[in-house]
Amino acid sequence: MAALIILVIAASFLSDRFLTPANLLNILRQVAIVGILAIGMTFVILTRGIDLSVGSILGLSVVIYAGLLETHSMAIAIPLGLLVAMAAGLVNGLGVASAGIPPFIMTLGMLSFARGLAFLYTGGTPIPILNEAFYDLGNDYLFGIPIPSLILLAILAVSAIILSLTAFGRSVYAIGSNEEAARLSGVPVRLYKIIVYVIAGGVSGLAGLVYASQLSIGTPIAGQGYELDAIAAVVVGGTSLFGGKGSVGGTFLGTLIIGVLANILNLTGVDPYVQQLFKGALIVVAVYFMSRSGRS
Amino acid sequence: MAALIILVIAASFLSDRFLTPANLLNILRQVAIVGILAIGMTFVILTRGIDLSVGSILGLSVVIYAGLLETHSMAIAIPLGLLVAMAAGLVNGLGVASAGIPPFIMTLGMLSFARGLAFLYTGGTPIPILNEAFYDLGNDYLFGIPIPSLILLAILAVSAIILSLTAFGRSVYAIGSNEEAARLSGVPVRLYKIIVYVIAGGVSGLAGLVYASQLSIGTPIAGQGYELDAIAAVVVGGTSLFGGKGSVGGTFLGTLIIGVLANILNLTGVDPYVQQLFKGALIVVAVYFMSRSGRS
Amino acid sequence: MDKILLEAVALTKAFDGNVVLSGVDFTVHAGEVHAVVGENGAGKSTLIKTLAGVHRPDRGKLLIEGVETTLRSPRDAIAEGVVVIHQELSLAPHLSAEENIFLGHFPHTRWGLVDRRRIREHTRELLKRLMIDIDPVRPVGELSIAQQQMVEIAKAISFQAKVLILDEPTAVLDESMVSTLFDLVAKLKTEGIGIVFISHHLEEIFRIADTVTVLRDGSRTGVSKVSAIDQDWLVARMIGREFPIHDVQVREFGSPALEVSHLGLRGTFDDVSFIARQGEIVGLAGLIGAGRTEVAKAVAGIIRPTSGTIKVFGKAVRLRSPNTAARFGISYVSEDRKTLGLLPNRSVLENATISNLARFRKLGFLNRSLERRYVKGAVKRLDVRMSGPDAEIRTLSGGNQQKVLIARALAVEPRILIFDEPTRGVDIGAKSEIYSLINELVRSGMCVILISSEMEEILRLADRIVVLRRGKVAVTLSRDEASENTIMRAAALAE
Amino acid sequence: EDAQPISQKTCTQLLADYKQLPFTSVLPLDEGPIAIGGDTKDITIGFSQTAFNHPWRVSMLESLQAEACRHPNVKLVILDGNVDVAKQSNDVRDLLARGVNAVLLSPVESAALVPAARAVQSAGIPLIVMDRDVPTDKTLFIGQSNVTMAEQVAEHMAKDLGGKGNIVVITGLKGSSPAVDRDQGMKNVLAKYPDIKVLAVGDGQWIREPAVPLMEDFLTAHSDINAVFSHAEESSWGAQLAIARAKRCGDHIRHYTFDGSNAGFKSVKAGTFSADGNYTPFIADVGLRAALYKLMGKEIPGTQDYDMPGKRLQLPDSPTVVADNADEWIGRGWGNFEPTLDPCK
Ligand SMILES: Nc1ncnc2c1ncn2[C@@H]1O[C@H](COP(=O)(O)OP(=O)(O)OP(=O)(O)O)[C@@H](O)[C@H]1O
Ligand SMILES: Nc1ncnc2c1ncn2[C@@H]1O[C@H](COP(=O)(O)OP(=O)(O)OP(=O)(O)O)[C@@H](O)[C@H]1O
Ligand SMILES: [Mg+2]
Ligand SMILES: [Mg+2]
Repeated sequence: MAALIILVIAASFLSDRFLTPANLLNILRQVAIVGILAIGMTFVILTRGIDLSVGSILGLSVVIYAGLLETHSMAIAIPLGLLVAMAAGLVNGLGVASAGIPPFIMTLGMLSFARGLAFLYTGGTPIPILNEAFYDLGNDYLFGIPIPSLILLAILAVSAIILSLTAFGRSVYAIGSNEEAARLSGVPVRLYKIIVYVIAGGVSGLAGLVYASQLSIGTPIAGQGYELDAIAAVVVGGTSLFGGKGSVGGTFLGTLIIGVLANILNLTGVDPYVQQLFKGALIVVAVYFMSRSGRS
Repeated sequence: MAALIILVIAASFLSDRFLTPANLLNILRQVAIVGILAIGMTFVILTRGIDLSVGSILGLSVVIYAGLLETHSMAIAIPLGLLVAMAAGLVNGLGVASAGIPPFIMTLGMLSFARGLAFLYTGGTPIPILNEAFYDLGNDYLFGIPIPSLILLAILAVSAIILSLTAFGRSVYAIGSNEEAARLSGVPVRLYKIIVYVIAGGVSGLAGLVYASQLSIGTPIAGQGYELDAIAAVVVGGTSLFGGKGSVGGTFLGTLIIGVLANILNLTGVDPYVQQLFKGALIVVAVYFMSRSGRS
Repeated sequence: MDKILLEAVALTKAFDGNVVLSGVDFTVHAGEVHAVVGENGAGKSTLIKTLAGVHRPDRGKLLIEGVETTLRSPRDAIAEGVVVIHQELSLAPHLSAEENIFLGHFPHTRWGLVDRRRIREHTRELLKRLMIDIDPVRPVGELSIAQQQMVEIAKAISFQAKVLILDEPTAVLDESMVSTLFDLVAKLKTEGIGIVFISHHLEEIFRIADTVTVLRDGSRTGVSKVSAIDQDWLVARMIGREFPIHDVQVREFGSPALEVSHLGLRGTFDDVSFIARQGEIVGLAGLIGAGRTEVAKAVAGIIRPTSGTIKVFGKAVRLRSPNTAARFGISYVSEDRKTLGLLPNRSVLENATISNLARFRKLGFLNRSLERRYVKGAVKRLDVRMSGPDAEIRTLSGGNQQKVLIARALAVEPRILIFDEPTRGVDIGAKSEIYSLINELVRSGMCVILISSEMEEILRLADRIVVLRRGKVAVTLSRDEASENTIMRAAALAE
Repeated sequence: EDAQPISQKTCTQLLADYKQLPFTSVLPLDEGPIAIGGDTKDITIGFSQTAFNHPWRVSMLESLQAEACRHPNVKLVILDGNVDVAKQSNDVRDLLARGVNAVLLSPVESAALVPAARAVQSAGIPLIVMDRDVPTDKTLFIGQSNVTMAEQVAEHMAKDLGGKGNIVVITGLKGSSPAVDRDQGMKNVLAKYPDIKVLAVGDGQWIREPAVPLMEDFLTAHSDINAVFSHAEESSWGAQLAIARAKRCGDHIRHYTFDGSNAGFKSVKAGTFSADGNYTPFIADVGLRAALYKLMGKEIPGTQDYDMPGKRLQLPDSPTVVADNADEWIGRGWGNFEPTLDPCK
């Protein structure tokens, strides 16, 4: 939190355009996609797993929305796209929890597999989305807030409740903290791990929904490399890659920190190559100060 | 091992060109770069760390070799390139071991930073390498074996010796198995962790050497995304991401498995989109069978 | 009282061809405390784990209240009312005490959410009943081992078990906590719960058990009403041979090896001073939480004290790390085997030699045969039971793991050796081996600091006893002054 | 004198090369400050580029920076889209937040920048789209067609092969629109030549490294390859490396490629490549001038309606570079680096 505040103060000195309502809403919209992915990722990482396939599942859902919208209504396209995303997550979950394949490998396989499916489905050519209502979903405002940001906030709220107030949520922490202990306590570890990957998949499908509606296109390369961005947001947000510790609130903060960094670097017009240098250095510095302030 | 053998047998049925000496040497050369990176990565992962910056450090070293070779001899360019790579590793090590930044974040920062440096150094334009001797280094044969493959094998041998026969190597395992216990046993944990990242950096520089000499070009995008390939090779090779267990021999096997997979998919002329599907599925299957055979 | 709750018939279990249980019969009646005893590695924990759905037996059957049952997971066992406190602490370290207690059976509100208020109330009740004073929302990873054990006990009770199995619960508890536990067990008994109890403290068996089963090398070598037998009967069936009781001979002490003066660490201990000489055993006594471990850690270079000085062989030193401490000849065997001791997925050999790899080098490279020779010697001396030096240490039984860690400390050839609860979880045979080892070490001039919650151990071994109370030295007693009474009084008395 | 971002060139250096740019006569504009309604206050132009990870993209930027150097009150803000449509979409909005006077956009993906483009339009400032189009309203689109260019290159190939033979294809980054278009162009032509067989297709990702193992494996699998149709010069050089290593220089495999760099033209002249699709990056100066015209309220001549919303400015087609015209084009391509050693020579 302290890190974010310092960043915001620094940013508002660097550019007088930063602290305008329009720009802040901009940031909130800009972080929506990765922010949503990062929330799903948080569930997985809390169980001591990892999901490298979120970007690919996003891509797969994106082309499915686009493909179905060519001939069907949103009421058909959205549920089906989400279903496919959850199915991909289910396969991940079965591989990890039932077949005992390390999460890194299982989801790396899915990264490749889901991306391949997306390419096959489209034949490599992006499918434009001409549905206006769908376009509005990604680009309109509700109560003055961009809809994608509202989707992000809704997912955040639901996830926070699940993680802190349900038996499933608490068990997720227990599994990541000490899987054996959780099993010995009678927690249905296998089932819960499967559910966690289904959540990550489903949430990726929701991120895909934002992506497809925001950009009005079903491109099979959508979301390439987002897995690292999502993991970064989770870790910057204070969740341990070794499980059991963290929160979606932290992940949201992490997402904002990274989003504000990108925004301010753009606003000040730094040389893009130098931006890359800064970005690397600033993430490290932000985390350093976060861990400092967390300690005291 | 079993997985590799099954794969090789399957491959030789799928293509009669597979089991030719020329093709096998091809594979051995093709896997050299990622294989070398993966060995450095193994050290880091054994300590329960991760190094996402290996691809970027490779890229940085590549442009430095190329830049220096414009005006200097190999005897200057190679040591300086390696030095820069090791320096980047040192920064990683200090960040992780001394400043206590999580390895994922520290090396993610370096991923961005080193890549930015590479772009700045070249101004985004690749530097062609016209040095004939340097070209030969990447493309010639010694005792009938491609030099890059020999470099890989040499690094493999040295690493295997370090890990199994030196106090440092033994301590690397101990740190990954239980860092606190290792510290209490008098292992200089901080120093050794720093060394591990310096090794990963230096080895990335060697991989960069192979890259630059093989392709005769210093492009700042060299090695983008290789970190995931390297980690995949390590994990397919049976090293645990949670540290303390694994070997560079396993990593070499993992590298070969992935290399043979890519080779046979190319040889049989599968559609690239379908290749991606297969690749995803096959990695999972290979690891599944490996863990099975390991158990019994 | 006569109702059979749980019956195991001819259980057999092997790991990688090693038979660990062979044809063991075992019965638990309602309202009975059934003790299981045996040497380290005899198969006690394995028996428990097959009763709890952790391991599937290779052969044999399990009847619960007369019905043959297959337990596929601990979850199944819990559903059948079989609840276990395992020997290895099984808590989620990042979760709070209250969440650990209710993990696996959270109470729900009308809305299907976790009922935090009920959890809070129940936890408070349980903790009060067990007389433990901890913050129920603090992550249990931050609690001391003893406190964690008490949380485990609270958790087990919260399950409303029919059969409650306790695998060495008293190993990490002090006298008063043991009494609390036994009172509780007595009460559960009257409620008709069947209790299985494992301990290496044979006097405890006679204190609370009704029946006892003896295991040796995976076979049952005896079962009897406790009232019908004595300690010799048990020992004979456990070990099958006599073992000597080593009493300490009077020795000459050399020059001061360790001089601790006015040592303090803010909030933990304060103004701690004592001297330990060559050839001397200094005991640190006190209740759990008195700060003994912290003092030891400060002397071992693991934590840095905020005030005071440490002299080693007359020289004032600053111990910045365990490594520096080792260089001054100080070695430490931690009480916290799991988090500070074991390299869990490495072999016995690597665990034993990691503390002094320099010793096992030849021409700059590690030499396996040197290592093997050392490990072989230590294994023999400490009587470690295992399949071989290349076995992963986590497959060893708890007591045998402890012995390997002692071998590790000895590999440094220390001049000052700090033992923190060295015989925790160790069987009586091995305990006597460790005592004789300690004797041997001090006779050769080593200085030993011994922390133990076992009164008998301290009294028998220590030449001088420093009693800590709430981080301060309450009193220092000579061998002649020390008795259970004087120590307890100093340790527990309110100032 | 300060170096410009990315290119690291000073205005003096950039202006020295200005005369070499191919389209300076399109929408001509005198040197000197730009006056809008008699006022010469600073004008900020935002440029959202696909990415700066390829020298082609850097050369495009140089043509822009050179034009900007001619007008002291024109300032540039340059953003790097990192080959990610979502990031680029965000970048465009950041440019708007920054209050630029006009947006130049070279999209990662044609259709995906529609919402961002609409946001520019509704901010009421000029939007000039370059290289890849956006299917929504805009001030102007300036670009070349990858489809027709690929058709030209493929025709050369078909002619050289006598309408008969075996080829392998190394594409640009799978799914990216130039790769899709170049593939389409090739397929359009090959439909007319049933005796030209595509033996294998692989993803060269525009660069050299992945092309090498691909080509090695293709050579292992097929002993009768007549030509490599590659979407990028870098990949073609990589393929040539693989051919040399496999000791198959004697097969005289031909290379058909794209990019239009000076190094590529030199390789055509040297006979390494048989044809190079002349895809010039030097169009951003035209884009900037178009934006300035618009801001000054000047009519943009030569624009036409086309099958997309908005107007198009058709640039003269650059001919495919083959051995006959290589000399004429060396020096007029982009990039000033040397071609790689041809290991077959
Ligand atoms: N998972 C396992 N894999 C292999 N061997 C095992 C495993 N678990 C236990 N063993 C072996 O089984 C034997 C019995 O172990 P067990 O833990 O049951 O002993 P125990 O009687 O509880 O001893 P202790 O008093 O030390 O706790 C030991 O030799 C141990 O090494
Ligand atoms: N990791 C920790 N974090 C916070 N507090 C701790 C930690 N470990 C121990 N404590 C607290 O410090 C105090 C001293 O504990 P310590 O373990 O030194 O006691 P002790 O006298 O050695 O008892 P024993 O060794 O028998 O458990 C206790 O109140 C304990 O709760
Ligand atoms: Mg046991
Ligand atoms: Mg203690």
